[in-house]
Amino acid sequence: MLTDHLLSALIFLPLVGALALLALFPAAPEAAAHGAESDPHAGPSMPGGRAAAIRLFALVVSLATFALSCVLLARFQMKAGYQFLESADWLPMFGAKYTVGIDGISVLLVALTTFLSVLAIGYSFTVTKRIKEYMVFLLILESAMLGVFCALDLILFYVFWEAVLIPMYFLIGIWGHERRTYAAVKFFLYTFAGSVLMLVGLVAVIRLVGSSDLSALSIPGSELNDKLQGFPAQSLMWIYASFALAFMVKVPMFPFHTWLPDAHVEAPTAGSVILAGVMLKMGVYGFMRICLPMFPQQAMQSSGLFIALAVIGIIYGAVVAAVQPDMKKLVAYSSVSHLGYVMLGVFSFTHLGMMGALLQSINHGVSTGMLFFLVGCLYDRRHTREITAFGGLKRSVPALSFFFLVAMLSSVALPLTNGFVGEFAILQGSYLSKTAGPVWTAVAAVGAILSAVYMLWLFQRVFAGPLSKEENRAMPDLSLREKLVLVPLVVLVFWFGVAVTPWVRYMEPTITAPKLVRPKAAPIEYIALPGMDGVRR
Amino acid sequence: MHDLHTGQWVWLIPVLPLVGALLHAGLGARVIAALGDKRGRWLVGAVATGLVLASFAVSCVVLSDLVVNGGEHRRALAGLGPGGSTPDWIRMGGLHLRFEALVDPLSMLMCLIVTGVGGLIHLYATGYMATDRDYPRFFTYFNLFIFMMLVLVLGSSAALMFVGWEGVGLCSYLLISFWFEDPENAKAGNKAFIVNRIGDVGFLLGMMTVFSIFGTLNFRTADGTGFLDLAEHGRTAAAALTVGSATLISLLFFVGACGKSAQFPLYIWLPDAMAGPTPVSALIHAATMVTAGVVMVTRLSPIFAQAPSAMMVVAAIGLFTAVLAAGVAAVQNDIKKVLAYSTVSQLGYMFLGCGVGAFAAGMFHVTTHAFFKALLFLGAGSVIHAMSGEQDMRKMGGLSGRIRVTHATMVAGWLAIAGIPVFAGFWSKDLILNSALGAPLYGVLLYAVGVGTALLTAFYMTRLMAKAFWTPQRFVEPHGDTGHGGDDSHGHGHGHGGVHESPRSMTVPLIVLAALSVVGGLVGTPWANAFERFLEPSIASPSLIVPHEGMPAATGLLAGALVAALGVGAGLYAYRTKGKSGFLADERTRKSNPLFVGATNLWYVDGILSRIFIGGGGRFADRVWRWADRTLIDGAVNAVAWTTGAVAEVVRRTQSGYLRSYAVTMLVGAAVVVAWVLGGSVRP
Amino acid sequence: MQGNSIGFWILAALCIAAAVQVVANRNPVRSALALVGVMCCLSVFYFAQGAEFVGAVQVIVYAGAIMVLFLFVIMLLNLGAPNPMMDRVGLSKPVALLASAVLLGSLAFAGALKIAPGRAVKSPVSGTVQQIGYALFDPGRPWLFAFELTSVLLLVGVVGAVVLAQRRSD
Amino acid sequence: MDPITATHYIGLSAILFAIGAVGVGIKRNPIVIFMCIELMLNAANLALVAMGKHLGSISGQMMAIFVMAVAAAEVAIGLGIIVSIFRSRETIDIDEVNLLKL
Amino acid sequence: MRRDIDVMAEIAFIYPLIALWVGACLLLLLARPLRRATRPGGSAALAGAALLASLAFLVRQGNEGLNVIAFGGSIAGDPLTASICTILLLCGMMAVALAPTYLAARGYDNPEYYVLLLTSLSGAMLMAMARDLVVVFLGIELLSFGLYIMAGFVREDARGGEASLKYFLLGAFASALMLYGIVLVYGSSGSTNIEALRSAVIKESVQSAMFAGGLALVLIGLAFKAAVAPFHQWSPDAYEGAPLPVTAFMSVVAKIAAFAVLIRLADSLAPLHATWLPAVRLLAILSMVVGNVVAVAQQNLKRMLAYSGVAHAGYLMVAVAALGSSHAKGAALDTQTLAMSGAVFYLLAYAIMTMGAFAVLTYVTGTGAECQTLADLKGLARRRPAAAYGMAALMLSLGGVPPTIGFMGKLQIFWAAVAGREMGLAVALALVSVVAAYYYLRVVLTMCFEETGAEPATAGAPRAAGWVVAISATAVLVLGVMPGLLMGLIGMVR
Repeated sequence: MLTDHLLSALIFLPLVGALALLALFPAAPEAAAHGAESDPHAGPSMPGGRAAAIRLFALVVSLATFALSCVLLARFQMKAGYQFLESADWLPMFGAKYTVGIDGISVLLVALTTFLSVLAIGYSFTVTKRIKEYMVFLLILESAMLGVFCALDLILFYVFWEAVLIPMYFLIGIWGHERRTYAAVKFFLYTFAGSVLMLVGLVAVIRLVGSSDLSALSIPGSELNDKLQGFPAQSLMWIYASFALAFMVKVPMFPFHTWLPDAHVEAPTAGSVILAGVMLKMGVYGFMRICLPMFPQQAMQSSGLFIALAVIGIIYGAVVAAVQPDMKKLVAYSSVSHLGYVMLGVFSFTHLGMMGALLQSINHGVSTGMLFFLVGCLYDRRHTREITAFGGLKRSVPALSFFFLVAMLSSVALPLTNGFVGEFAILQGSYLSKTAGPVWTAVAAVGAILSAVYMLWLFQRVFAGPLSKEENRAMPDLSLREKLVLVPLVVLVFWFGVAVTPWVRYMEPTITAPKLVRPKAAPIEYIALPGMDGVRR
Repeated sequence: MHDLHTGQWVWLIPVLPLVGALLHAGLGARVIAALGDKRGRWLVGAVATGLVLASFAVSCVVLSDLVVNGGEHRRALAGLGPGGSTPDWIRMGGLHLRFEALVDPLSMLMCLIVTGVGGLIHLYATGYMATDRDYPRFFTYFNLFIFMMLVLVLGSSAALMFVGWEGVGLCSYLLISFWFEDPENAKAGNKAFIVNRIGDVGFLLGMMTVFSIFGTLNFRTADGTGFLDLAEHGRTAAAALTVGSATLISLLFFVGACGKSAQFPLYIWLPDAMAGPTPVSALIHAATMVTAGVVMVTRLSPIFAQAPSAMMVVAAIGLFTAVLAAGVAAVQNDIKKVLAYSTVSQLGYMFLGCGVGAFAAGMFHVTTHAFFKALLFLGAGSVIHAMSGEQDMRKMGGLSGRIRVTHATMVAGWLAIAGIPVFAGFWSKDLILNSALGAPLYGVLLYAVGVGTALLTAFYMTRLMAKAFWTPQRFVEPHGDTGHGGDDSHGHGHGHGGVHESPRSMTVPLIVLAALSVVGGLVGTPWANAFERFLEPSIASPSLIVPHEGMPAATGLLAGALVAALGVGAGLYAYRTKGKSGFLADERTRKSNPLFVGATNLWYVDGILSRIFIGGGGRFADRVWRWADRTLIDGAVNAVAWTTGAVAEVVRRTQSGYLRSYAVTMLVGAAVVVAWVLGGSVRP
Repeated sequence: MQGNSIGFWILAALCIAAAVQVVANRNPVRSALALVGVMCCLSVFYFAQGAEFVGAVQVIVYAGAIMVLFLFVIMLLNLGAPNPMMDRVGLSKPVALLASAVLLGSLAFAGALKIAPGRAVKSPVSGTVQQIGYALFDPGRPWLFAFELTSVLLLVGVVGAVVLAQRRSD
Repeated sequence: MDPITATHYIGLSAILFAIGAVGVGIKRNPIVIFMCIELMLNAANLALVAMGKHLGSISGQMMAIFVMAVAAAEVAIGLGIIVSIFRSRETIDIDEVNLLKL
Repeated sequence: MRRDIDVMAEIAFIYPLIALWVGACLLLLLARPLRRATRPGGSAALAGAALLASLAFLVRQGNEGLNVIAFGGSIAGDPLTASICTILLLCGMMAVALAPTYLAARGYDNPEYYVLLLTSLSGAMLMAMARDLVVVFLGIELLSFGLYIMAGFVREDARGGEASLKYFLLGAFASALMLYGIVLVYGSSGSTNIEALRSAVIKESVQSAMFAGGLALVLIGLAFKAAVAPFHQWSPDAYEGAPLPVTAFMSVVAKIAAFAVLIRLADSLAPLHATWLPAVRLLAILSMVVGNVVAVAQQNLKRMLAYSGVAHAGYLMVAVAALGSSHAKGAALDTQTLAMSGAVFYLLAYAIMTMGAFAVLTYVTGTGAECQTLADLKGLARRRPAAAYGMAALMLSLGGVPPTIGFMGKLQIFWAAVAGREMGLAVALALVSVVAAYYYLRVVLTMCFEETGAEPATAGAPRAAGWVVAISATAVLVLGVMPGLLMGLIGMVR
């Protein structure tokens, strides 16, 4: 039973948990009566035991989901093609089915989602405002994100894709910081605007090929995919553009990135972590799952543009990050830069680059997630994110500064941390690729310098220097719970950095699947192994 | 390739210091708390030093094994995993990297230097840092540095070398800003890391180019498919190395070398790096890390050798840096800054050697330099220690009688760097200069400038010695407990008070290094160059490049000795006659002479670069953010929203509430619709 | 036919003039009277076309009952002419005229108002009460159902009037 | 002169209709507006009768009768509303009945 | 054309209508006793019973009702009729449930209200059944008369009177325009029967210009009822002025009925599409843009929902255009079916969403002053979390965000538009829906994000309205995930 419906169980467990949370903890009348918590930092608005029970329940649900994803990882067969497939009739009028399944591209993202969700919920024990709603939204969010990565039907994919926005909108809007309303609306509208046209494109694809079966459409060489390639290139280009726009906004690629700093800054810590750690990867995933296999020629034609934008994003994000006065904003812009690398890898169309992109997606989730947690810890202690409010913290909070150092090193892609593996693979892939090539790679590599500039400067201003401010002097170091949240991330930082091969095995067969090499879509080079054709000399 | 009997021990060489680092990080503070301050610190220091020395011992064993069993090539691969296994690091898409050591003369030589000199400096540091509050943290970083440096020299692939390459950069950063409470130190650390990163990107790109051409990053493998193997036999192998790509690779890697080894224009970080504790300066910024560039160039010599123009660039940059830095060193007043610029200058020499094809000579100079420069730095540290933290030579003088051991050992270092015959520096410097003279085309020019620099070197080192030791005392005798004690000191506050000799833990390393500075060069005399023969398997084969001797060895040595004597003599004379006060030139000369002014201002390189990149970059970034992000992109987004709102307001006004206007609107709408439809139906 | 035709033109002119008066006159009572005039003219047209029942109902119900109701309400409310200074929608007159003209013009120019002559049916229909009755109760035609609907409609009219007239229920 | 055909009647009805439409757009007294609407309905009736005659079908007249019935019911409601408004506001000038807007 | 006349079968076909009319008469007869009854919901219960009876008749007809042609072809049954009538009856029930507490609090819980509601609803159902333009006209009038009066039902409220007057005068004007259109159609073809028109059009025995002009005027009349721009200007004023339960009723019922006729015309008079498609496209775009853009500037929720209704009418016009376009371009039959079922599905979605939204307002209003503005909803999530999140679901659904019924509806319209190759309209719809999301989200934001000094929840929220909220919010989510539950109803539209 479980084995047959493992994925469905995984996807919907958090949702069921959320509903159970609603059912088990109905709105307490006394809470409604005196629920006048205008100050988000005020004490709990409900009896402590109840709040603790809610937190614990949510944590248990997320842990159970994580456990399921571990089962998934354990049972995953290291080969190409979709696994754990489930299919059921859903929308007969569109021929759409409820189809879920994962392959090497999605399996790690699924695991990342459940993993970060556990940490996000674990971290959020300090939230006191409307705790039940908070946990419900976090769990719904987890379900929706898992759905995006597992959906193998275009319409189902879109439903999950958009559904993700709703809980995040609430998370930012209710539990965010000062300008949360603006940020929530901007976040929602920006990404929504990006993806509405995708709906038109999606419907157009389904109309053209007569099926919304993504599990077939996303396999180059399949009957459906071939059918799609048979349509006029110009129409395909329009459809491709509608998809690409949606994913670009989500990633976000320059110049569609301006929602990100606002959303990241204003979101509560857990929200920022999920946003950076998982949601941005949805865009990358979209490119890899839909844009590249379904529109190879169009992707190839537009690769110049995308590579240019990716590289601009790398440099631009880093340059702008350097001058941010707000820590979260700095990390947010660094995400723009990092995701630029990821997109460079994707559009290198080389195995190495694409694997690097996928790895870097995970890595970015880990390292930026960690950074956001740490900034959140600082915010919890000082209620400010202004860099100038800190200084010399290495003395007062050594553990925090140690974790920050690790996160920073991972973020600047120091070898033996996870960041290096991904970045190196991406750069090497793009160097080899015919679409990017050495020159773009060289420009992109400058980002490595700039990342050191902004991260080190941040570290210096926050942790070095004299401990002059009184409130910093008395700052408590990390609590046990906070450490428990951060340690798994540190483990991953070094695990990926030192022994990445086991993780690569999950994705390698899928990305290097021979079927991806399509003679018909001649210009696209999915493979560029040394010694084989397609290597750039 | 032969298997070594000790192959399964090689992994211990880097791992022992790593274990030390982890121990200190995890338990150091707790041990000190548990055992009490004195015994705890002793234990931490002993573990740190002991592990490095253990590593040195393993290196010695492995080296002897290599010499005995290494066969003709004296080359072997050994796993770096536990028990000599070879774990995978990255295996994806044709990229296959493993944790594996390339055991050959070059790597083992560096292992010896790193662990040997490193061990001595560790020992020294137990004394120097004895009262620092972050004692365990210091040795965490220090041991970690040794680990990274060993990975750098041992790594069997360019990628693994890069691990060490960036790793030592990290440790350098951490140690420079060790006393982080002073923002200047933190800034210096950042500067070091960032400037190094510039070089690292060159390394990275070079590595990628290598991979794109050879399809592997391994230096050498058992079956001869490493890229150095391929490059050496490139003309017959599948992947041929053209001169163009060899030049590209060489130049990119050389950018990396420039960063790490502080060559023009990336040398600007090194003088600032002196903000770190003196043992750090000795170990990282003199003896080991900064020579990594030379090691790397030597390692890649089969490729460099095929790119004559790149070699020319290496030689030119090296020499230029040597002159430039020597000039600056001659006018510095901070004792550590003098030594820092001296290091930059000496590194330039090493690159000059490499650039003219004398890779072995370059490495020889690396080795001797490690001895005497570490010695000089540690000596300077001892002086600073004696002066309770004072680094300004203008406030020294007359120390020769006060700290005798330090003085005696530093004299050995002085003679070695000045190139006085028999001392270590004499042999290595001469080899380089002689090869430079033999270089085609510009040999004479290179030689002439090189000799001038040697002269300058001898002079400024004499100046240093004179100012610190031999000129009359220029400081007020500190009395009582004036060392800056208290919590917020950097650890300079040793709380002794008064000029005093350093403890045994500090003087022993000085003595050992002094001995090495005296005799260390004898392994590489032109007549019995054991060093060169030993290193031969690790550098480009003679079929690719052979350094030329510009003149007979004896002549060269004589010339070198003369130059050194001249420089030392000039210095001594000047400070005996004019410079009794400690100053050679008067205030006016110092302000008006362009050479003097330029040298004092570091030839303006630092200022210009930081103005462009720090000031200008910051302003630029700020402007970009405000203009592009806020105004342009967000402005466009907001403009859409604003326009919608404005249109909404305008259209909203038509909803006037007046029934007649509604009726008229309907009428107009009806007229338009009817006309539109009829227009459509009338037309066929 | 000739006489008919002259009569038509005269009556049509009268009719239009009265209609213009309905719109143009300031005084609502005069407007109402002008409307009665229009209706009487139309009644004549109905008779002229053989629609006797319709013509009769036009006079009796429309001109008689309904317009009396209008006049009654006008008098009841005793409003008089509105104050021209209070006219708030200045532009509405010309625009309304123009739009109406465009509507009329486009219908006319497109030929939408022109009956195709060839389709005229020779057997004339007359609108006597008898024929109307036959048509009304013919189950094969929609009029019976429409008739029933009209009854519901009138019921709603009655209820509506009652609702509007009654007071609050409490 | 041409013989009078259905087209003439329809043309006349269209003119009356247009006049009524103009009236709806320009009058301020709702009763008069309502009368203008009645004028439009009457115009439609004229066209119906004329068309019915032309087509030889009695349907035109039938429809005209139903239109009259509808108009009667409409008058009951419309005048009721107007009176009701007057009772609560003491005015029925539509330019003053203007609480709801924007 | 004509079948053997089976009068009883024909009458049986209109049992659902008769049930409403009988209910109306009973209400009138029992007015006195009902008014004297202490419980305020008595009339409502009776009206509800009538609606239930009507629904029962409709359901009992089942498939038999799908083939009936009654009363000289003036009305007939088919899946479209059946589904629209069902939707209308459901709306009627919800509207009845909203009324009692609200009206009683204002002293107007009269049986006459329900009489008007029932007859009005019967008019709307007639429009769905109608196969003859005369019946369409009569249906519109029947629908409208009730609405005119209901809008001003609370007579102390000057705004209600104003709404009533404006709605009435403009409505009468629009009916006159439409009537003239019917006249022209009749004149051009000699018939007002849609089937007859269809065959006449196919035989090309109509006068095309007159027919087109007539059709255009009919289109305008229906556009007015459906509040399609630029014939929408009555709707914000009427919605705002009318009592909340009435607003809920008229916003939904009039639109559904008008679109039922529009869909039928678009489907039946296919060959003429080339002539009126441009106008439909024009109205669709105008309506989408005007509705969504002006809604942005609204602070009053009733007005905002009115403009949103204009926008949704625009979306539905897209479906109509797609239907026409797929006919005109000779697309496969299934695309026409899709367009029709899409439009009907959207009507249902719109009905649930809008009804639900007004129900929330009614619920929050309770017995107090009308909850109309955004400010009234401020911090609702703290006061009444269930209502607030229900409203949030409804708003997101109106905005077309998955997983809600609004999204499924929008998807169907996109589907139809793409199938009908109306790509321009599809893209326009996509773009304006971003604007729409803005103002719907603003409601959510006001309710959930903004905090007020939370006053205790007003006592005595109407339970029936609460049920309507709960049902509609649940339906919005459940049907958004599994629209298949309804597809049995919608899928058979053709």
